[in-house]
Amino acid sequence: MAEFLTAAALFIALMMALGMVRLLRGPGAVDRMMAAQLLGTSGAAICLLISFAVELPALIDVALTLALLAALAAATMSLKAGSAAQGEKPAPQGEKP
Amino acid sequence: MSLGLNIFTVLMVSAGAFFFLAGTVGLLRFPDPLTRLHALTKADNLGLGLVILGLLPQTVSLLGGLKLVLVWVLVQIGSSAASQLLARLALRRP
Amino acid sequence: MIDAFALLLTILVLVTAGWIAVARDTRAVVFGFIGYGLLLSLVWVLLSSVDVALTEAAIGGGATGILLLRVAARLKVEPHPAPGRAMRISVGVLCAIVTAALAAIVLTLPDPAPSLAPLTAEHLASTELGNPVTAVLLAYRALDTLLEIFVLLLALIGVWSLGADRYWGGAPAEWNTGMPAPALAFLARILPPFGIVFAAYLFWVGADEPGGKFQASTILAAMWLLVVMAGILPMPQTGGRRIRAALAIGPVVFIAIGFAGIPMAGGFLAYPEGFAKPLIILIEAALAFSIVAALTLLVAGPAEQAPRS
Amino acid sequence: MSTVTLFGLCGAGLVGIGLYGLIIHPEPLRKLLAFNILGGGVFLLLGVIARRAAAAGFDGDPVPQAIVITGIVVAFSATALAATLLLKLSDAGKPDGDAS
Repeated sequence: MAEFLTAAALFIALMMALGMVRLLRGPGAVDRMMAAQLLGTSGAAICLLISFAVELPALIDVALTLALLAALAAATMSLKAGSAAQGEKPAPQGEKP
Repeated sequence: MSLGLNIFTVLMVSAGAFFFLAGTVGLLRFPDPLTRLHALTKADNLGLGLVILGLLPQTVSLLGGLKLVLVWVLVQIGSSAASQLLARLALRRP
Repeated sequence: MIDAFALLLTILVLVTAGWIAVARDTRAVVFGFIGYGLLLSLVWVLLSSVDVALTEAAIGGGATGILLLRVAARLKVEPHPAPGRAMRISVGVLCAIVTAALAAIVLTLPDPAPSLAPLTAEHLASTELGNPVTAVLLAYRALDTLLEIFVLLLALIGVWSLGADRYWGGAPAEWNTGMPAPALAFLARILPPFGIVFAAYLFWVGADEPGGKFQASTILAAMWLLVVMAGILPMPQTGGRRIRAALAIGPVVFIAIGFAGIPMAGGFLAYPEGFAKPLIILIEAALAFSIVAALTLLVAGPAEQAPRS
Repeated sequence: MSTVTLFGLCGAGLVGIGLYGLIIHPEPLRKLLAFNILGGGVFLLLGVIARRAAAAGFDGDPVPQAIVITGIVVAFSATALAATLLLKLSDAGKPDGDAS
């Protein structure tokens, strides 16, 4: 069983490596952020699989940390720059309640 | 019994790994940010969900099982919100 | 199998780091750095250093990402002339020599490796702790941890002193101007309860299993920043009484217990027999308040609004 | 080659890459990131030393591990201070002076 779980973790890590291509090539910031998001999810899956493969239950906590904080970078990115440096106007389309 | 559970684990983890493959291929091959986002959510939802479902029979403690499910719940919350936010960003600056 | 995994991870980390070092687009590099942090936490997982993996996941995966994305959004990136080829080659050779020297050291490390692990294990019972890393942080090398909280506070004072005089004691600039996106408001209402419970759990198990105050505090700081981002809470006043008290309580309790150790146990930061664990948990709890406040305010930046009275 | 040695070489590589970026980039934010890569490499070397010294039933020598945890937090606080300095530097360079 341990062998299979490690193999699955290795496979997901391979997928993660492919996903890194999107992170490094972009083109847009949104694309890079998406790839980082996938990296976080894959990382959590890998932690869980390794946790069972090497019987180290504390690794589940690492997966929990990654899962909990996964969305924070995207949330930060969604904020308007908050400074004249970016020169970005507020979004023209108003939110309808 | 144990064999049956092991087979379940193998099947579910493999299916989960397949969705990671699908999500990654989509992220690489789809033409624009919004479709890529669609592919990404498959890996987040189904990939991780199936991996966790497959690992559940292997847990030894109740707390461990709860934490596994919690990982999935947190990723669901995070990824749904993040996809929304990223989609808005993708629309604003194409 | 694990070796193949380690090889793949090593290649990924080195490629990402190399890309960060040479890529042209500075804003894009920030995302590479977020990925680098996540990959490093996986490396720590494979090294079976769960305590470090937790810290790296919390700081590299959460706090650093928030900090760098904020900075990159506000920073005016000016095109700089790229250094010439001769410069690049000579610096490259220099760095290759450094790497080669370090690699040689890694390959010739003494075998069997010298270890303080048996010594740590020998005295672990007297601290009543189960997690050797926590024992090192708060009993054997408690002075380092005390100095670390001073470094955090000094860095915070440094950040604050970069603000304008007229804003001293005021709040940092609000991050969210206007209505928050609905998804952000959702996230900021759903996630923090989970974060608080998980942080409390990590803090509690830290005495006996991987976890502890740093990891818990980083998670709480990230949750606080999320709530502030969504506009649910205002940016904290840097001069607020409760903020200042939270910042001070950690070092004050630490030093008080440290000095109490001189008459009670015969040394600064020595714990009297039988009281080690409760005292350590008391110190950790007080430090947690200070670390949460310090990390949050470090990311929030200097005061940029006039103080509300 | 064992996993541990491999990660040791990885740490050595990271130190070199970080050093290169630190020297070669004129842009301050890039220098900051490169410095963090260098730091990550040093931490990894410490982690390898800790892992090699696994004994007494522990997965690694807890002393270097504790040092790395302290180091990560200190590196983060230094990064935050440096990042704030960069912002001030960039704001000061603006034509309209003291903005935001």
